[in-house]
Amino acid sequence: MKKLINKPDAVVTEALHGIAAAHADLVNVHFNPNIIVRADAPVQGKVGLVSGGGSGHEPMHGGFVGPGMLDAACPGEVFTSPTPDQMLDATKAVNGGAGVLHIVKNYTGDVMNFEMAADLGQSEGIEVEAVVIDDDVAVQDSLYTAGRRGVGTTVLAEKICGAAAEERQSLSEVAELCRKVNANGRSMGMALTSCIVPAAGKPTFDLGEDEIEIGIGIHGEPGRERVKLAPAAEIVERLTRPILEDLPFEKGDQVLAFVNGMGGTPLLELYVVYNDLNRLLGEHGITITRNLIGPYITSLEMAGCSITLLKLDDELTRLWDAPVKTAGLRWAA
Amino acid sequence: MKKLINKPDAVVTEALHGIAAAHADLVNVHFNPNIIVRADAPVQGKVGLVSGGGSGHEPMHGGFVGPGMLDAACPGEVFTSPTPDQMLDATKAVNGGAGVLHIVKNYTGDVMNFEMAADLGQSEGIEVEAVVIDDDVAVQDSLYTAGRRGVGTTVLAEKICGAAAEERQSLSEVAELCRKVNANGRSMGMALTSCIVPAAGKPTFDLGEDEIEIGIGIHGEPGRERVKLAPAAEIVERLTRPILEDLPFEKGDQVLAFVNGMGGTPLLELYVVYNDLNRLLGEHGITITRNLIGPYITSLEMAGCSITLLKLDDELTRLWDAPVKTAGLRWAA
Amino acid sequence: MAGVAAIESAPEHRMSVAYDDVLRWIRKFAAEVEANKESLTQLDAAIGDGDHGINMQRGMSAVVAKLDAQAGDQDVGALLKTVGMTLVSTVGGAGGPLYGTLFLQMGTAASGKGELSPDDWAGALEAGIAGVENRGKAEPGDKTMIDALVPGRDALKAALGGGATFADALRQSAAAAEQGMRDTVPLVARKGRASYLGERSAGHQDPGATSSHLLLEAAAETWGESE
Amino acid sequence: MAGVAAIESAPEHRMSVAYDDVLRWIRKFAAEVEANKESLTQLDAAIGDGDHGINMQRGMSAVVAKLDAQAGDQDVGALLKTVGMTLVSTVGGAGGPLYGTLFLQMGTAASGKGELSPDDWAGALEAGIAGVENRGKAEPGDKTMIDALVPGRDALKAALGGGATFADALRQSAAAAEQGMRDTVPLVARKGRASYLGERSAGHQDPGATSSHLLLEAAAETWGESE
Ligand SMILES: Nc1ncnc2c1ncn2[C@@H]1O[C@H](COP(=O)(O)OP(=O)(O)O)[C@@H](O)[C@H]1O
Ligand SMILES: Nc1ncnc2c1ncn2[C@@H]1O[C@H](COP(=O)(O)OP(=O)(O)O)[C@@H](O)[C@H]1O
Ligand SMILES: [Mg+2]
Ligand SMILES: [Mg+2]
Ligand SMILES: [Mg+2]
Ligand SMILES: [Mg+2]
Repeated sequence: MKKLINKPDAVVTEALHGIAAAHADLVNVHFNPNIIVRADAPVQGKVGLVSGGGSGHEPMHGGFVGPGMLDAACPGEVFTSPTPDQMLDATKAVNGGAGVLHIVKNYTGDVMNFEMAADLGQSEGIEVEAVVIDDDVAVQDSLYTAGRRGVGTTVLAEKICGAAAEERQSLSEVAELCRKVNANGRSMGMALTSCIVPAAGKPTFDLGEDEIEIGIGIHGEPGRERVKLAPAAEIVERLTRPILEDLPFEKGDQVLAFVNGMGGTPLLELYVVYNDLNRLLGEHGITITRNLIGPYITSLEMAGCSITLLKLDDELTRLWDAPVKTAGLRWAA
Repeated sequence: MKKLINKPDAVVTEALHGIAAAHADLVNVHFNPNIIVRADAPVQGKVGLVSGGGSGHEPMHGGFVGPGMLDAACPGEVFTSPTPDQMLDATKAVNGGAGVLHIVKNYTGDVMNFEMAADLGQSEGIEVEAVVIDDDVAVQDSLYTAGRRGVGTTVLAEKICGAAAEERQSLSEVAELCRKVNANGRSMGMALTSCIVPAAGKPTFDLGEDEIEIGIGIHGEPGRERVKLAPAAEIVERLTRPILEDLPFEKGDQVLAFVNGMGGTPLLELYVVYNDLNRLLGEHGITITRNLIGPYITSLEMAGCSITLLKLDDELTRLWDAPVKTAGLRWAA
Repeated sequence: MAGVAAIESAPEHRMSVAYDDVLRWIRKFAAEVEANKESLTQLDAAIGDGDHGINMQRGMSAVVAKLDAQAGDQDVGALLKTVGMTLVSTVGGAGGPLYGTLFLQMGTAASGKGELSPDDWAGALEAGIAGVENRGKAEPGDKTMIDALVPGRDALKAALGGGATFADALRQSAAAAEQGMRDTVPLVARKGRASYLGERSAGHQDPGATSSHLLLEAAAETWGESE
Repeated sequence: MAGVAAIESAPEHRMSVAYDDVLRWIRKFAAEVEANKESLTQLDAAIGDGDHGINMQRGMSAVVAKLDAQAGDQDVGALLKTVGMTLVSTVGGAGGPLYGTLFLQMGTAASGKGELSPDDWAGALEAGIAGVENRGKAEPGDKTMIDALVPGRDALKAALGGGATFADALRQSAAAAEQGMRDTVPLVARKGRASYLGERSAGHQDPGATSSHLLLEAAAETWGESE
């Protein structure tokens, strides 16, 4: 294992110290339990947005704390859901009297820990709602599974709901909006190489020199199928077709196209992917009106990408365009 | 070779089509010769800023074209300097009557091609100045070498000079500023793994499972020494000490610290590095007053990082803070 | 790691477990988790995200550190709750809330008790498992820790009901958990991260069932040893 | 790839090279670059950035495409300038301006000529090399293409001055370039990307010197063949 770290089990703590030192203008980092909180939290009268999950997906979620996006993030150990005490502390820290929304990625661990935290928060008199993001079409959605994983749409939901909260929309409105984003977003990812969890010290999975994994999860969970390496255009097709069919996306739709790097893939290649995606959607009569290209929801050093499409309307577009000021996403009006 | 590409020799062109489709609000992409030009170029009365170099370092330089930074970028083939006709076209496209500054990284190829382009530009009546960035302390600076390579300081120079040009500083002022940034910036990089040039199809160099290369170049050029994998804190020390001694940076200095990812290193690790750097500089009485952390001048999928320190004064700080709106760097006042 | 020098009471047939016995069981489980960290993680890498061993080890070493630091008040229920709280706040993932709930509910069932009779133990285990079922909504056959715990519980109760000694009952409980653990191999996961794999989850042993077997086996080894 | 079916003039001692001969030399060089693309790239990977073969191949295949597309006007100077311009705008890196300048300056020296005498060839080569020296500021011993070109030029002039046939002079020129190329192995680079390596550049053959040897060898093989 080759990594720029000191001790495998100190990675998260040391990175949090780095974040604290680097972004003191945007966030405060609390330790034990670990949370990253917007510097001016709690913002009175604003719904507080809390998300969190295992570390190793940076900039998500800690890099999305700041005006226009999250109020707090709870970083777990690498690829491991954070614990209820973190979420409870975050909830208390960002409660400005308008309630707190938990944006939860659909993994059993995340869901259960956030449930425990919500119970604890409620019992301390804070109004808490939770929305679970489950946008990964690689996974069968069925009563007989834990349902779909939460992936790329999470980033978009955090941005869009952050803007709505900034507009002082109510907790139920922001939660409803979050469900709407989730309902209109679909994703699928693929890996060229495995990631290496520092504490494990070796690749989570093995892929042959000419194999790729289609439908990979952001923790290196195996995907739909393992196939031979193929040209980017073919891979884009394999990822996009299930996404289009699932919602379904239709001719005339306007979408936000999010081409996400898994961590180890050069930006140059993501633009090649974007080019193929743009052409493919054009063939289907779907127009990309907004885009996001880069490593935003990563899986450590995994090489690969994911594609997320979000069907836009005027409301979602307006909220996407609204100003945001975080370490990971930043723009003005 | 596992890459998200279609054909190795079409990578740059396809990525440029992707950039054109994604960032039409910011840039226009011209093909044959390939240039990326600010959408509203030429800006009348403003010094035009042109940079360029081999592709594979994204977001540099194409991702830095836009208000507050570059007016045009010339993307060469992967890791290969662009050609004078690209630079000439770019120079003409951004000439708003106040002259054009070429920001050139110190590589023999880049320098010679930009020289030829400057001659051609002058002969077409455009006032052209060139500043060569050579900030890489890994390389001996001597009359008997091609001098130091241009690396991380390039990004900072493009941002800072872009702000000065936006303020309508004159060509000689912007050029002088660029030399000042270069004079006050020092960098050094390291690699954990090699990059793979698509057209070559295999790693540029081999590193053992427990080896790292200290002083690596951004094209995978071998560095100062090959050593055993070490903890991040030790690597930071090895990169930072030569930087500090070279300028030298001194107790009481305020610096911009730029921890750059080479392309394949997770952001989580860059924050671990930043934490170690912040502590080390603190021990030397040097204060980080601005920072930049992430993959900005990359080397395809190489894992590793580089550290750049830029000694700041009020002028540089003000220009760094000035608004910028590009695909790769973006903030408001 | 067996830890505390507990004076062995060593009855021919053990009729109860005292506070210190429970402590030794917890420490034994921590040692087993430590020893099996790698293999639990490997099992999880095959059908999950490769952290179950790491997570459980982080949690149980925090538990041991906590127990080392605080003097117990001889209340088995309080002890088990402390274990549960510590797991909840250190493990994370699915394992944290599930094992945390298991111990918390066992603690509630054992509240105020200075020692546990065989029936107390069976009752605590039953309460703990009910908590896990309630939290995770898994049923037997879903390829989860439930598949080791439920047979372990049932065998314990059946053995005690049939007049077995406590030590025997514990061994039968551990053996049933082991069988349940092995029986997860062919199952298709329907809960947790492994369920994302669908049919591809078959052919692998569930990591949570494996750690749950270690838990019941630790009880059998710690409390059944002296017969 | 030897290309165009030029009618072989085949004199016992060739006294000049015609336009078509120059064309054949260019095509031969292109073919050699193609055949040696891998090895040139490997040499560059050792002390540079691993693209010299790729760059030269891209450039020379553009040259061939250009020459295929446009009918020549029998002006050797114009032909060489076209080659130079094409290289400048397709190769990039250090190789582009250097090889571009080499051909541009050769073209200027041969301007308006329909064929080249041996002395014309020597003069053109001399002018081209002067252009390379002027552009790159390298001196012999700096471990660059200059280290193949200069001995090649000197041997050519010495042979012609000593009364050798053109074919012999070309062969001696190529042999000297080859020796110069080999002699770059122990050198420490002082120009170009390899100079960043300092002492670590010693022990490797310079890629540019290697492609320059191919260039002069292509001349010897193309023009010396028919004796
Ligand atoms: N809903 C559930 N009910 C009971 N046990 C579950 C459930 N989901 C997962 N598990 C158990 O948790 C184990 C995985 O734990 P762990 O790896 O620590 O968490 P994570 O899946 O979050 O990484 C599985 O092997 C399974 O036994
Ligand atoms: N200043 C120079 N003068 C002459 N030749 C040079 C000079 N710098 C580099 N070269 C030659 O260029 C070769 C490298 O060319 P190439 O790999 O195409 O360019 P780059 O170094 O830009 O990748 C070297 O092997 C060397 O022979
Ligand atoms: Mg996990
Ligand atoms: Mg090059
Ligand atoms: Mg797991
Ligand atoms: Mg090269």
